[in-house]
Amino acid sequence: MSASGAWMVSLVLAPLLAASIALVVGRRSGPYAALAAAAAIVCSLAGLIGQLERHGAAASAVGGWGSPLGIQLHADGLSVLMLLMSALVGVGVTAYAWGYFGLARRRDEPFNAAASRARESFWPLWLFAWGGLHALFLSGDIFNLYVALELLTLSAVGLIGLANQRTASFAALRYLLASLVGSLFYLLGVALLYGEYAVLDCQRLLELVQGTRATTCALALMTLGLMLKTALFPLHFWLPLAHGNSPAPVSALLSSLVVTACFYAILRLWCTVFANAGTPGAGMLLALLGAAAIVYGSLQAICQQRLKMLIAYSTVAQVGYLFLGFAFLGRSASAVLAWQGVVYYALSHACAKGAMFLAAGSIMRSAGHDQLEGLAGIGKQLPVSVFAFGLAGMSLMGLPPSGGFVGKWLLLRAALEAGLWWVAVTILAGGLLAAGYTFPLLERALANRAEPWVARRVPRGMELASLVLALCAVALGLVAAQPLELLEIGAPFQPLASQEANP
Amino acid sequence: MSVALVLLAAAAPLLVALLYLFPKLRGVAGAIGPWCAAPALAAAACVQPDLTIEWPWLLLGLRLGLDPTGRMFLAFTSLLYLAAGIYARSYLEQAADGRRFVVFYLVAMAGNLGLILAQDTLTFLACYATMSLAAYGLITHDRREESWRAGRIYVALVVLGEVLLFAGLALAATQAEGVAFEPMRQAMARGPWAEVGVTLLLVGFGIKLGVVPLHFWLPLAHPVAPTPASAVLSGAMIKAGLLGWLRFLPLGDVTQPEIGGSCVVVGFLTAFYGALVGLTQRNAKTVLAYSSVSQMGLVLVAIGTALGAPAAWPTVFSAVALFACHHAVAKSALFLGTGVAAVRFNTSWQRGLVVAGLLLPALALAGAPGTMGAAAKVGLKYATAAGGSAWAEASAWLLPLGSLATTLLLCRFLFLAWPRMHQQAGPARPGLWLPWLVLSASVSGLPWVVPWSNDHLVEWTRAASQVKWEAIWPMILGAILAMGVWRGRIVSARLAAWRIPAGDILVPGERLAERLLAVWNRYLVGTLAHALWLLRSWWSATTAPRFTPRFSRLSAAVENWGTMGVLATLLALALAALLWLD
Amino acid sequence: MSWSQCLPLLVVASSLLPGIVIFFLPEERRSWRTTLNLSGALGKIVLVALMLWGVFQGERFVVRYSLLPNVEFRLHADPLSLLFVTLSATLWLLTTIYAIGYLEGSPNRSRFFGFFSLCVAATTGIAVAGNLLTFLIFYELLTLATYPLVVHRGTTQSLSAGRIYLAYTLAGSAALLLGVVWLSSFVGTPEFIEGGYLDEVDPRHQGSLVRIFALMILGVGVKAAIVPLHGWLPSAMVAPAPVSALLHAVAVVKAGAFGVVRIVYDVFGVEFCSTLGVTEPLAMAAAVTIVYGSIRALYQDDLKRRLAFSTVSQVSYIILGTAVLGPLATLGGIVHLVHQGVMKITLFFCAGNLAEALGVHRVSELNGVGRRMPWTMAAFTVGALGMIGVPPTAGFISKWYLAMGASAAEEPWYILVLVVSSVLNACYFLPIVYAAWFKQPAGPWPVDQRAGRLETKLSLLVPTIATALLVVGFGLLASVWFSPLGWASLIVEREYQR
Amino acid sequence: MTTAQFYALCGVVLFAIGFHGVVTRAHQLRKLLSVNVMGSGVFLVLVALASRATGGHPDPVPHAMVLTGIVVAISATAVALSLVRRVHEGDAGEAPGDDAREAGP
Repeated sequence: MSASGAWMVSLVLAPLLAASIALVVGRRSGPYAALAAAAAIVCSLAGLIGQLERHGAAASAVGGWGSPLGIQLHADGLSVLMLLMSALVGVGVTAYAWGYFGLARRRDEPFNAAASRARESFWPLWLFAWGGLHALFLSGDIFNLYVALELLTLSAVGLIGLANQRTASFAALRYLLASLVGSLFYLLGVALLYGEYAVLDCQRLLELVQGTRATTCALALMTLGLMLKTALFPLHFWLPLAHGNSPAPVSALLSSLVVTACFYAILRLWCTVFANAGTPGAGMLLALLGAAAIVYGSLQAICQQRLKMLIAYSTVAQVGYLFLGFAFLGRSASAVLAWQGVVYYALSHACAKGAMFLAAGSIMRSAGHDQLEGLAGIGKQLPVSVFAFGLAGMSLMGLPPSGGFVGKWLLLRAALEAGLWWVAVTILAGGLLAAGYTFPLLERALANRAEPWVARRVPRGMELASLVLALCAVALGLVAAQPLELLEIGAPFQPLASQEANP
Repeated sequence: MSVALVLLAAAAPLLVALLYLFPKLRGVAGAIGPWCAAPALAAAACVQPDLTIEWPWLLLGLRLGLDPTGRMFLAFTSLLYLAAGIYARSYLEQAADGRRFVVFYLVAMAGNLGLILAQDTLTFLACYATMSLAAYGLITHDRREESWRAGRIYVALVVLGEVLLFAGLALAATQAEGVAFEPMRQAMARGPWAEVGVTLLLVGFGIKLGVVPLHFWLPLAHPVAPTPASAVLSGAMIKAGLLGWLRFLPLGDVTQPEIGGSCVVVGFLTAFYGALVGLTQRNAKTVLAYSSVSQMGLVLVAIGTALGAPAAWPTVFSAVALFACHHAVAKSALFLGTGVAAVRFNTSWQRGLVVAGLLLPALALAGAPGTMGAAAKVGLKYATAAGGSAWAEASAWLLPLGSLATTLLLCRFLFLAWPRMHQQAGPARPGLWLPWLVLSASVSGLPWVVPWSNDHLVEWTRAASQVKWEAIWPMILGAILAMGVWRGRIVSARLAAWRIPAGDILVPGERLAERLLAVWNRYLVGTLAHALWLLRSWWSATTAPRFTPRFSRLSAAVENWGTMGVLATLLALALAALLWLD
Repeated sequence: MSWSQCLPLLVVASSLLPGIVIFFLPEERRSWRTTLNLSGALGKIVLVALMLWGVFQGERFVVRYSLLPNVEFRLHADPLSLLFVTLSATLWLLTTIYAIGYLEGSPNRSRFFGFFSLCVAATTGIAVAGNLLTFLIFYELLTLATYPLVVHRGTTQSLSAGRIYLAYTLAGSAALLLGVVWLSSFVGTPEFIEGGYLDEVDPRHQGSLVRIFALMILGVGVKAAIVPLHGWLPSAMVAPAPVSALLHAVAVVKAGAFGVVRIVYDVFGVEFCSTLGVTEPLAMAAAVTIVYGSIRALYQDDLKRRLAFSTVSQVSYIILGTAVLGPLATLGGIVHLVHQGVMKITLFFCAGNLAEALGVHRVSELNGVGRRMPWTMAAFTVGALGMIGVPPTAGFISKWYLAMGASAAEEPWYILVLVVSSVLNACYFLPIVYAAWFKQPAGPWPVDQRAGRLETKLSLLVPTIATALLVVGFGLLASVWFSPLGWASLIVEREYQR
Repeated sequence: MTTAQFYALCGVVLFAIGFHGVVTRAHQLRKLLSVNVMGSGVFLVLVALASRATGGHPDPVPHAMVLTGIVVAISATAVALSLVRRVHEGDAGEAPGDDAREAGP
């Protein structure tokens, strides 16, 4: 098995192994297992990147069992960037969780069986989810995609249900049912596709797939399923409740990683499997839904009273940005530029949204609640967290030095070259609306509050983790050249660009 | 040595004014204050007239110097400031805030002397502005309600004048190579906006001279100022406007008949209007102010003829310069005279001396033969005659009428300012009547003392010494009329009824301005502000609060299983259709 | 990175690093904070002096870093940027001294001085920006850095003012971003080259070039407070005096005006602008702003709001100078960039002194204040006379060149605008001077703090008098080669000789 | 129409019925049941496709997919049931929607 194959397998295996160890050993081993897994992931990712830069896109059959029955792993620029994103946010969330699910139980809190159980069970669930993510990004065939999606969903449901209040359970249930419906739609699509071409591997499907009736049905079903799991605007009903009511590290990884992973699945389908079946009309529909998502999500976020619900609706809005890329189907000149913009925007959104939720977690830990009205003067208590929230907001708004700005810049360039005026206007309006829901908290942080402020101590690690993640979001703006070169490996968007044939 | 003298002339007043900043040195500054004009007088006397000093690093290239016109103006202005300075020293002996007056007086003097010595536009403008703003301090010195009002109006017109000058000179400066006077005059003559520039300058400097439509500040400001200040205001500062015309207008270079003609008309209008309104005044100093307005009208007539007929410019120049010199000295002598006349006399011969002292400059102003006034009158006659246009004949018979009006006005002044015995003012101190006496004496003696360079002046002074009938009939007629009115009770009673307040056209003007402002505030600004307020309150009262609940109700409607199911099926069909169609 | 490479970067860093360090200083470490602030300010002046000397020797300073494959972050030091950097460096030193005195004993000073230094770092960045993208980056950083300063007091009023400020500036920067992206689709990264280079773009795109110009001027015009976009400036007056002094005299407003100058001269080129026919509407907008700002200033009783509206009208002089074709008008516009900064900062320092020492905020409460605070009111009078444009002061020089430029470009009605606005300036400044010097104080002052024999703290008085002397100095020594006028004529030569 | 196509059609119909059930039924258990019906519909389609392979004996790949699908469906249903129990049992007395105390465990 080639070196890159080894790195790929270790990327998937490390978190799963750590998860099982944490599960088996239990009690205090969770955080340490997570730490070991994180280290392993970072090393293997570095190795994989090194390999890819030398040899280009790599594929390997796990354990010698090629497709269709065995697991076929495939890595190219796009998946490596996504792995980079999950590594960044994953390490950040793990560091934050050390403080949040603190080992040493705080003296002032009475012993609570449910709380300690939740503290221990976070780690295995999170490592399973991490493994599922890596499996998703590396999977080479569409059924593996389904399996990875399911693994991710089930562990995410478990994580949401951690908080053992009724609303958390209710939200987890609703999320589970919605994801199951989505997965089944996706599976039906896979079935139809297999019925047509009897092939599961993505690369081989790319050559075989034409615009036959069954393929269009399959594509429609699969896209719908994944849209439901990515919570694109009309089908987003489960996201605000789920992300708004789960513990801070959980909602951070849900909003930044799980949602983006599902979007990655759609992107992978439309770019490789259905490259020839996709039509500009369908792309335009998805883009229009995206634009509607931006407007609806932002306005909802502005109207929210609770900080975490505000950030959840902001996720609904930012997902809309990602779908704007579909407007460029068939416009090969600007399509590659647009897709680079979308992927980079996804990367910086993940970091920014992660930092925002982690900062919100520290604020809630200190204030005891997250009602925006009651947070006046929080700036004096938690300057680092508020600063991290501000930096993350800066990236969401797409203000210059941040990664969001680079994504926005590429998308705007593409939109103006392709002459899609409404896309450019939506992007700019999205930026302004993002300011609409970022600044209320900053405003309250700077307000000087009359009555004294009773604040509970927040572990240093939590605040620092959110700050580091926010700084990553901003640093992405400064070091944009390297990741974009990385994205070129294996030319993921080449099939889109080459299908100049149908207008 | 002469360079140092010129620099000292300009800088002395400023340096002394600065001394006032340090409390210890105030006594010294008070003593040498009035003598600051001495170096300027010395410079005028002995510095050869073609000297220029260049400082390119100061204020876009400062250039000071003395040319023939400058020298003449410097002579009478420094004489005036010296006399008024000494007068002021004793006049303000007992006044508490004498120090503040002296500072403003010195800064005004620095500005006035500076603008005479200036040889380039920007220095001229800078000194002109300093003089005008410092004069505000002199006008509002005694802090009475009328002086505040006069000060306000004075500043308004100064700013207007300043701004008009700025526009006119800027228009010319682009065409001119440098900022010196000669290139500016060329630019004024030939630039694309020659007429606009000339009109702007005429109006800008006209305000300072008190030309009719914009003259109303003068009769208000001069009387309220303390006597030495009004002497300087009426004598020296008015002439700054005239100097501005001489420096910048393209006289003798290009014919602008229509502007020239209108100047002559306005000039005569100012002359007669000033005299008539002056007659109805109660206060002696206001009468003198109106007489200045009317005299400056005559100057405007001369300038108008020069504009109309450039050939006549040499004669007009000498006439105007002589007239300015004579008017400055005579008018300030009269102003100081009013102060001296109000003093308590213990012997009748002192009163007789003061009466004689008042009569002499009055006669000079009226143009009695043997005085400089007569020479000036002759000069004016020749100047307007040399014009040669239609206005020449008209001015031939208008000028005598002008001097008739002036004589009537001066009789009115004498009637008001007649010194009486047992007046309750302080005793006559030498510091008061000595400078006044010097000025009155110089009115008659000056033309023979100052060595005239060009022949016009020599010829006119010789003509002035003989007694000619056509020169003196207006004076005699005026005197007879005045005596008749003074004697006849009925006529003087009815005349007393025609009482026109000082600053004549200003009073209706102010009422009109107030009404306009009220309309502007109530309608334009009022409605605009109200509309904005309405819009803001509608937005905050209605849309914002209604928006949030309605929008959250919408979210409940969208985010449930039912709608999700329907929308999902619709989307599936739409996607399939779109994928299938093309 | 050779020495000449990193100097512009050092200039920006000289205020960025102290800012970041000050953020982490606890509130009570006053001496540390002051030394950091002052050393930062002095360091910047030394570096700027070095750069001036370098450029004078003909050295070229360029810092280059590629952000995206064909998009580059570039800093360079050309005469125009040096003019603005020198202005902001000197005025920052004075404002720092003033702020240290003014904020004695008030809360959140570490936060204030942190953002204060970030704001000046952004301004310096704008000045030395080498292309439009770098300009945009620092332009938006400036908005973020100034927001916490505007809401520094944390009262509901200042928070709503902050909200208005954000709404205007973020909308403006969105328009600017759209303009820059659209332009870069024609010319790659839009550079700053003296004399502009857009005339080489093929004529087919001229229609969209006009729209790009409009978008960019809209974006930059928000900060330059052109009439419809000026709403944020008067309401941002709730900020403490050093902030409104720095914001309205040096940083924000000047960044906007500087942006307009850069766009018209170094991107489009002023001849190309007039062939495109965009200079007339810009000049018209500037003229309307000049008159409107002055009229609104008449009706303001609050002293700082009156100064704010006067800033709205004064900044448009710079834009008028830029929009009128011809070297003289440009010279007037660019030199007014410096003069207005110096004059306006003097007036704001005086307003701050009055508020700090006597608790006087309204114009109606100013009667007889000249006797109580003679030095401050003397500085105010000099500043006011400068604003009106009375000859010996700096204001007259720039108005003189603007008027000459207008008449050289055969557009006499701009002179009418200058005349009307000078009269209006007199109408709203002279009553203040008159009330201060010539009227009697109505009653005891609301607050009466004296610093021993002096009328107020030395650290408040010295900057005020220093800037007042600058106003007169720039006026009197205008034709010396190192004065702003000399430097501006050097810039204009290089702009027009392409 | 061959039997395989007929079974595939039944599968799709089952899928549609299941989806309709999930959307319209309010009770969570009924929703869970409908999801399982949808799952079995998909598995039926997969099995039907397996038979169409040439050479008599059916194609093993769809069978493998069905097996994995069933495993996933069962585990998901187990998780869902535990959540339903927790929601209705309402432990720790907090009513839904009141999440005042977000104290991390």
